[in-house]
Amino acid sequence: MPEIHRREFLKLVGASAGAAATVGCSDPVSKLIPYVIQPEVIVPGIANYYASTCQECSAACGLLVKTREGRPIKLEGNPEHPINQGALCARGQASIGRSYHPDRYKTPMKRVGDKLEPTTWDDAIAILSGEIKRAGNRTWMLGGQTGPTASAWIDKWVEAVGAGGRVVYEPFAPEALREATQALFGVASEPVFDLSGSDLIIDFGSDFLESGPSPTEHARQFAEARDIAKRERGGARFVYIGPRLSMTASNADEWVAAKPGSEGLLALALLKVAIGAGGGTQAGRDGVAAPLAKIDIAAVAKQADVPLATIERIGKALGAAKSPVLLPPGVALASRRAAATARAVMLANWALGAVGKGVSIPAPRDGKLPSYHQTLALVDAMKQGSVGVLLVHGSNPVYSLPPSTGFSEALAKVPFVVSLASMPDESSERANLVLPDHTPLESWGDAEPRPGIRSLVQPTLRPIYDTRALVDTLLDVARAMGADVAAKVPTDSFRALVEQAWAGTDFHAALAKGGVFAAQPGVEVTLVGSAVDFEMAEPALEGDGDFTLLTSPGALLYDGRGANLAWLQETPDPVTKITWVSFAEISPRAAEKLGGLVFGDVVEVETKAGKLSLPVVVRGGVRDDVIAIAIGQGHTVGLWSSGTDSGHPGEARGVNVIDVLPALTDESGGRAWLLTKAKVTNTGRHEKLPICQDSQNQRGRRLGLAVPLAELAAGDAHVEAEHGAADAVPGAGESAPGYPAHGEAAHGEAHGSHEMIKAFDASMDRAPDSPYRWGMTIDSDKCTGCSACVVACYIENNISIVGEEQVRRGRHMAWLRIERWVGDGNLEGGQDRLPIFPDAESSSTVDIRIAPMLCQQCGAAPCEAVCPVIATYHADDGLNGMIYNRCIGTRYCANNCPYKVRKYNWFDFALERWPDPMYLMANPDVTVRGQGVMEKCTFCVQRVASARQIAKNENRVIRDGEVTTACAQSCPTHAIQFGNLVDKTSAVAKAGSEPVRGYHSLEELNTRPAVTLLAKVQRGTVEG
Amino acid sequence: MGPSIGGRFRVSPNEFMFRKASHLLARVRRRAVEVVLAAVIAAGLVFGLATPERVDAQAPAAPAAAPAGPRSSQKAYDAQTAASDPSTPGPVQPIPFSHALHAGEYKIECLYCHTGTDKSRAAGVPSVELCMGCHTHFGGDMEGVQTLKKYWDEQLPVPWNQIYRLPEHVKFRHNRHVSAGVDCQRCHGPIETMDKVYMTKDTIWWPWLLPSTKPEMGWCINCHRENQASQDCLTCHY
Amino acid sequence: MTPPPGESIAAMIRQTPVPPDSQTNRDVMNIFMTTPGLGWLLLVGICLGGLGGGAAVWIYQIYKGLGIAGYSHPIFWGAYIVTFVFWVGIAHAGTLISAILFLFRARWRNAINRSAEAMTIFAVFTAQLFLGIHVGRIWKAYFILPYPNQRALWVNFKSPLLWDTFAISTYTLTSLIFFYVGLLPDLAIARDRTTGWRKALYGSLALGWQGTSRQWKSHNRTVLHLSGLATPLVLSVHSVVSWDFAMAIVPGWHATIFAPYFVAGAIFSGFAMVLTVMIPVRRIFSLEHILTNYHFENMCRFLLLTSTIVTYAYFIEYFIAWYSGVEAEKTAFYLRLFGPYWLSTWIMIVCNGVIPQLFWFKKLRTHIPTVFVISTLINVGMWFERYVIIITGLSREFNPAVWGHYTPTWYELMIVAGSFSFFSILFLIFLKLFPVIPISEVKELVIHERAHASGQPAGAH
Amino acid sequence: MPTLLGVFTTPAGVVQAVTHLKGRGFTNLDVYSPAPFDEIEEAVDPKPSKVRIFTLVGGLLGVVTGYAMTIWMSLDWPIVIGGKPFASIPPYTVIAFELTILFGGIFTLIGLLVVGRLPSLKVGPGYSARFSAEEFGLVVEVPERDVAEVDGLLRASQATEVSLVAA
Repeated sequence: MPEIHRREFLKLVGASAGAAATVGCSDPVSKLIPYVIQPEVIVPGIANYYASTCQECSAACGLLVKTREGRPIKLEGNPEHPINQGALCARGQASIGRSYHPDRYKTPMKRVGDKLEPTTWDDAIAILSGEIKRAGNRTWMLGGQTGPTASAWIDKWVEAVGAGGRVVYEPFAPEALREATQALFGVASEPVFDLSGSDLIIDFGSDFLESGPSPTEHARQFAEARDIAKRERGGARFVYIGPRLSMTASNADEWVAAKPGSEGLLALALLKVAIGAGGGTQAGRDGVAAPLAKIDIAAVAKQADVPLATIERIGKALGAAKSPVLLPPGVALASRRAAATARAVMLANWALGAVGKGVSIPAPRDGKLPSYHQTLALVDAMKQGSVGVLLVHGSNPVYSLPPSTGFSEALAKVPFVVSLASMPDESSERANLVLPDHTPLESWGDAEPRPGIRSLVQPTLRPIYDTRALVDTLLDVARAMGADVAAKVPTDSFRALVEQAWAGTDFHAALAKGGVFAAQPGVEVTLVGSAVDFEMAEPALEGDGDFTLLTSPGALLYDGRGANLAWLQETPDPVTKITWVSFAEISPRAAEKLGGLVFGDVVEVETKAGKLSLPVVVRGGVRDDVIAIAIGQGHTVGLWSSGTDSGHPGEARGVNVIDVLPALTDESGGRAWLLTKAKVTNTGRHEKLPICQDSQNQRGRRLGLAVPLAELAAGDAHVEAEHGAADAVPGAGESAPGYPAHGEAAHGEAHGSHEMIKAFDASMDRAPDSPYRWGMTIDSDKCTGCSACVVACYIENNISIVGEEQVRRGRHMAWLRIERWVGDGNLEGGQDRLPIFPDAESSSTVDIRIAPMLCQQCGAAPCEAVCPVIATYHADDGLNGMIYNRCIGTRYCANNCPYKVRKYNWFDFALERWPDPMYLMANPDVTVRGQGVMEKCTFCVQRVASARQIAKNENRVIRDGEVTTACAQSCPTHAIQFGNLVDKTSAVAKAGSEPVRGYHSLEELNTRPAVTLLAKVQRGTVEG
Repeated sequence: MGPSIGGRFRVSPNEFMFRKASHLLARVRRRAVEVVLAAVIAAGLVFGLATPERVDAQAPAAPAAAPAGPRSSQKAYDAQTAASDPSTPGPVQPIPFSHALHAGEYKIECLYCHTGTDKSRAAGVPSVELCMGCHTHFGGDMEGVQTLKKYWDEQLPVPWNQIYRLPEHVKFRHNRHVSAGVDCQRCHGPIETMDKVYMTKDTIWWPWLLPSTKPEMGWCINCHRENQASQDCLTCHY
Repeated sequence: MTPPPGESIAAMIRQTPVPPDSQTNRDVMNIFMTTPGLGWLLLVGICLGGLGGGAAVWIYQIYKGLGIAGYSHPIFWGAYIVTFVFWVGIAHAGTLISAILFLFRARWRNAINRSAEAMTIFAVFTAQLFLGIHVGRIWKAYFILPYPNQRALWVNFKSPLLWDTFAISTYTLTSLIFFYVGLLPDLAIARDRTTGWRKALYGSLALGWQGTSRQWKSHNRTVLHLSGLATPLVLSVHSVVSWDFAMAIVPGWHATIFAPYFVAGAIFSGFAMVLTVMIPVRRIFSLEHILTNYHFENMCRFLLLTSTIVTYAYFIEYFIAWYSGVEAEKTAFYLRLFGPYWLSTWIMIVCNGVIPQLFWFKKLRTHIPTVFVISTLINVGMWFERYVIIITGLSREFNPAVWGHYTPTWYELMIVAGSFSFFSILFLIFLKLFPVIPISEVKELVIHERAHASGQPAGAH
Repeated sequence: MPTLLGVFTTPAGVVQAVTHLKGRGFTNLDVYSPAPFDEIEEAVDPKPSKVRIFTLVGGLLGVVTGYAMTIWMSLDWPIVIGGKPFASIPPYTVIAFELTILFGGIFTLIGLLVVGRLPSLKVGPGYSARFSAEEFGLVVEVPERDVAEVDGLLRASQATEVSLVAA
């Protein structure tokens, strides 16, 4: 580990020598630094796990924080937590980077002249308390949602210091939905959707797998509902209604590219057909009779630009469905009539008897809730100069409020702005005083995602810098303002506060478990009589132009909060596979209209509110009259979120689409996003985009396969045709552990059809005496493409971030990438250097195969044979070993790998791309690769090795499930199974022996992969 | 951070070059260390032979204001003197701690101080607290222990000089070797006889007459072969 | 000469006078004894510049990493390997001319074989540089040698790269021996006609050669055996190089025809290079009477032959790709012609397949400027042949998700240019240090002719 | 013994002289020739050159080394590579072949030096630069009494001049 690091490293944690160093160079940590007082629990070299809660979004998933020598090195899902049950999404995985972020404020900062300068806490607190005293009730607080305890206390504090008030601001708050529930059932709370029991899911564009209310949870339920093995008739059908084939939509059976804004009408039309076909509950039928009478299906079909037949077909299916779930529109489709739309959808849910089954209405939360119109009101107040002190925390309004609200100017009118951010962002850069907050890993806290599920946040990292938790800061302010003020908020620290709030529970048990999980059932609701008559019409759109501007939350960057986390920038967009930059999606026909635009051509998008120019991606997955731009890029502050990587400090990375949105709300005063038309003009410029998948056309090669449900039922399938079931997993379905024996037998006959492929000697797949042959199965019917595994892999294995320019040059280092294939593909494309998005993507029956690709640990590995120095070889337990320190970098292995899963260190990325203090989160069990070395996935061999130690000490073999890879662990849908193929009872062997769907990628090459993919199931269009 | 050759979120050029240089140096140093070490040992031996009788007389009498606790044995003083003698092989440690005294004379189990060595990949280095566990009670009259106390009072860790070190791409697991019954001396030499610890030379010869010296890879492999331990590369390199 | 009575026979001893030197000697000696002219110095200067540039870039690359080159996933091999194969190819003419033509007793080879052999050696040196330039961790490159080491590790003899290592080093050594053995008598000639450092140099290298019949006898035998060894070696070396590709599973590489295809290509490019170099040399040193058009014409015939073989190989490649029905193969070859790299492919086909066919016409075969132009074009074409094989193969592989693109960076081009400078410098020095024409072999002919002229068949009595 | 030197311009003359001298029993002779002429070498010493043996030995040694080295090294620390047998002969044949050539070549060179008595430091009797030009020299040791005869014999076979180079 390089010299420079040591001092800080030791300052942080006394630990025995050994942390990240690069291969081939070993600058000795020449000192051995013991603890002064060694904590009981810490044994250097052994990881400790602490339960906590993820703070990235409101879903509040449970965490297990893996720490080594006192510093968190990875976040894993808490298996006991009811929300995520052991899985963790990409954003959650990446959030560990916040604590080790090079950008972080290291001390309080105060504005001197036009820039912020470090100061002391005492000074800062003194200044702030003074200002608040002066401003009195002209003090306001603007911030994101915090945990219940903090939230309640802050309200008290606001009162105590005599501030004007506090506004909670979340860009993506589901206010319309709450409003709708209130109107329909008289209960003001967001309904909770449980998809696991459903047999027909209709999503009106909520994108619940990426940006929905609880993506990890819903992904799991979605997979359960569609589990081909457990559910009859191939499990639930999924219809996606929306203008863009998003990541969620890619998992649908059918895509109805309805005109954006028409969702409410469609919902009612579908409901009408469904009820006509005898669907719904008795009460429901009666209840909605009146409003449905007004609905003219044919008219709706015309308005929504959806074939009448489709509406009728899906409607009938809806009527026939036993337990359907309809999901109301999410952010992307929140129009000015969002409340009505949500109401229509919820009404349909109720009429079809879903409420109480798949949809439950929880008791309303107490405590302050996000409110957009309050925010706007505050902005007006600021404009009038009636705000003296503004404290901003947990949000970045300068970035996420549309400029048309005039927030920026209003902020200029506020004499004293205080930011409690832990990392610089557009808002904190405008502050007069910055009081840096702890990161979630350093702080206490709690969360209550839904009634009864209380989840704890506990510090797992000694604060790296001189920061304080929000509550403690405010507490100090109160104290500084005088004993009387302090007395009104009686507590001695945030920790005490949390313990206090959890009084009555066994706090330590809760800490150990991660919280108290006693989910309360939803409240019984009845329809409010008057609720059914409401005006459901298409929303009006601002401005003119022949495109509707669709602004959807970034699948990884969400509302932009992820933009400064390198992993989220470098992980490709699940649909287009583009990293680091903004882009607009338009359909081929639209591109034609605009003068034959191609991938990478730069267009100018103009609305009433402004204009911006960005490159286009031309793909079939978008309506012709829609231009789709993701939210999240366009920051001007931050190491990775701004343009600094491309060498222009302060310049924006990509564009912030919010800049061109008008500041308008829906009927309920909630924030609306689907607002405006846009003019699109071709600038004639062209950009090379940093894309990670050159073609989504697999040209009929056996990379991502699919089986029609019918064939699956019949038990024969083209997947199996060339390829014996027993062979799906090497060694599966073969009796004695005499594993070698199987090879010739099963395999020989399996490949009988190819005279070119000889039976391969399976005994070479692992050492004859080895009890293990590690293998993996990946179920592409379950994989949603959410990319959680990718980020998990990055962090577990110290994989380098290479940055925009290097990705553009095709030097992406991910060991595990997710390939997205559109159908079987055809032989077109490839003549030029443009990526290929097959037209098939536009068809309404979705046939997208998502096939994660990682090292296949081949039994007959092409890479091994060509390495001159045996740097890669076949290990005893069947792994394809990669010995970094032996590699001389001929790169022959990578040439010869048909899967192209070997990545090469073109530069000393480890040195160049790990700014301090990021090295602190490096996994000490994995060598950091240096310049000129080949690297690749080895099934997290460090985990296997650790498990083997335990097993050896108890001299037994590693049990099934005792060890798993980072990717499998993070997967919300359990699409990835890892285990020992020699053990026929292991989960992986069972999964892989799936008779029909099992196949090996590119198996005609006879590389005998240890990774078995399970073909996607084509469930076809939904039928009544 | 700072400006740099394309892409700002790498280290600044000069820092980069410094690290790079330090790495290159390290490569050289790895060999150098051995040579120097050999030289030191040789020199040490010669010197040792040249001076027949090391004078132990100058062991200081107990200071006037002797701290609490019994006065330490002459043996202890001799050990301390030996441990602080720069002319003998091995670096002088911040505290003249003698393994010969603690492990040899007092027969304290290795694992008593080096806790966790049987549980973890890394060998535990005793915390100052652990040392103080005993030394609050005795040895207070020796300046070594007084130095220790100083560290304890200032709550600072003791910056021991490291003697045995493997490059980071070698994943050595102490606990495996302990539980396999390999005794510490197999790798660390007769530690219980060393006042000041140094790396003992141990060399094996391959059939084709090429030496492999501790702690080089060949040396490990040889032992692994003798004991039918795993020779799979992934056992130590990943 | 009976001695006069009373005088001892010893009195009659006298040194035999040295008569005027032979024409051949003088001609050849003039080339490398005369002090280098301005042109020579200028050339050397330019080349030194190129060499320096290349070396600087290489050092920077070692420090910074191979990322400065145009590589990407999936194109892990680029201009360096292309140029490596190119130079190995060039290296083939020399030994071929010396060995194979020697075995076939093709007398006309005498005029050119010395310079051809020199080129062989210099080309192999240059090629070997690229192995070092190509690897990512040159400071660990010694791992590739099967030397006893303390780690108890050996190397992987199954890897074509290791075969390469052995083949190339064998080829280097054998060629050196061949070159030296051939040079031996000429060194003696030079020794007898020089003074100062040159005499010292040639003297020590000549090993006291005096052309006694015993020496000549073993010399002949040695040359014969070396030729016998070198002939299969020449064929093997480029076969092995071709296996670097043929043994891989990359579509467009994995073809059984590669060995003969590459060997033919190598000879093709080698001969072209000999022409490209020797035509100016002949002009500058006015060797028309030794290096006659007859020689050049014969070489053109060779070019014509090998060009036809190479073209046939191209055709077969495409045919098999189509005939195999393997989609990956078909795509790879289709995109070779019409994909992003169509230009390189067509350059290759035109330069190697079409243009050399002009040599069917004796007029063009014997028109030296034309020959020069065509042979140069062939060199270009052959560089592009390797470029096409390597780059297009890698850019369109089995998994379309990781199809990629490659364009050499300036760094790479500078190193490639540097390699040409390196080669040229070595050759320029050679021109000024050693007889470019194998004197004794030419003399052999001269004397034979003289014998015939003087009416009596040589050796007959 | 006196040594006579005959200078010739054609190989034919040399051959003729050599055959006569040998016929007369003057076997202690040697020829300097500017270029290789099989007929001369034949005439001087009809036996085939010994170099062939060196080549043979070298080649055999090479092929044995090639196989032995590769196989032993693969078995010394057996590591599975691409599911192939530890010692797989076909690929090793390449190495064996290359070493055959290499050793063969080197041994042949040694052969040349040994058999051709190189390097030789002493200058042969009567050797001069003219023999590295275009003339042939024939040196023969003759008893004093036969000097005249040999002189005549040499001149008879078109020696351009004859001289006594050593007494």
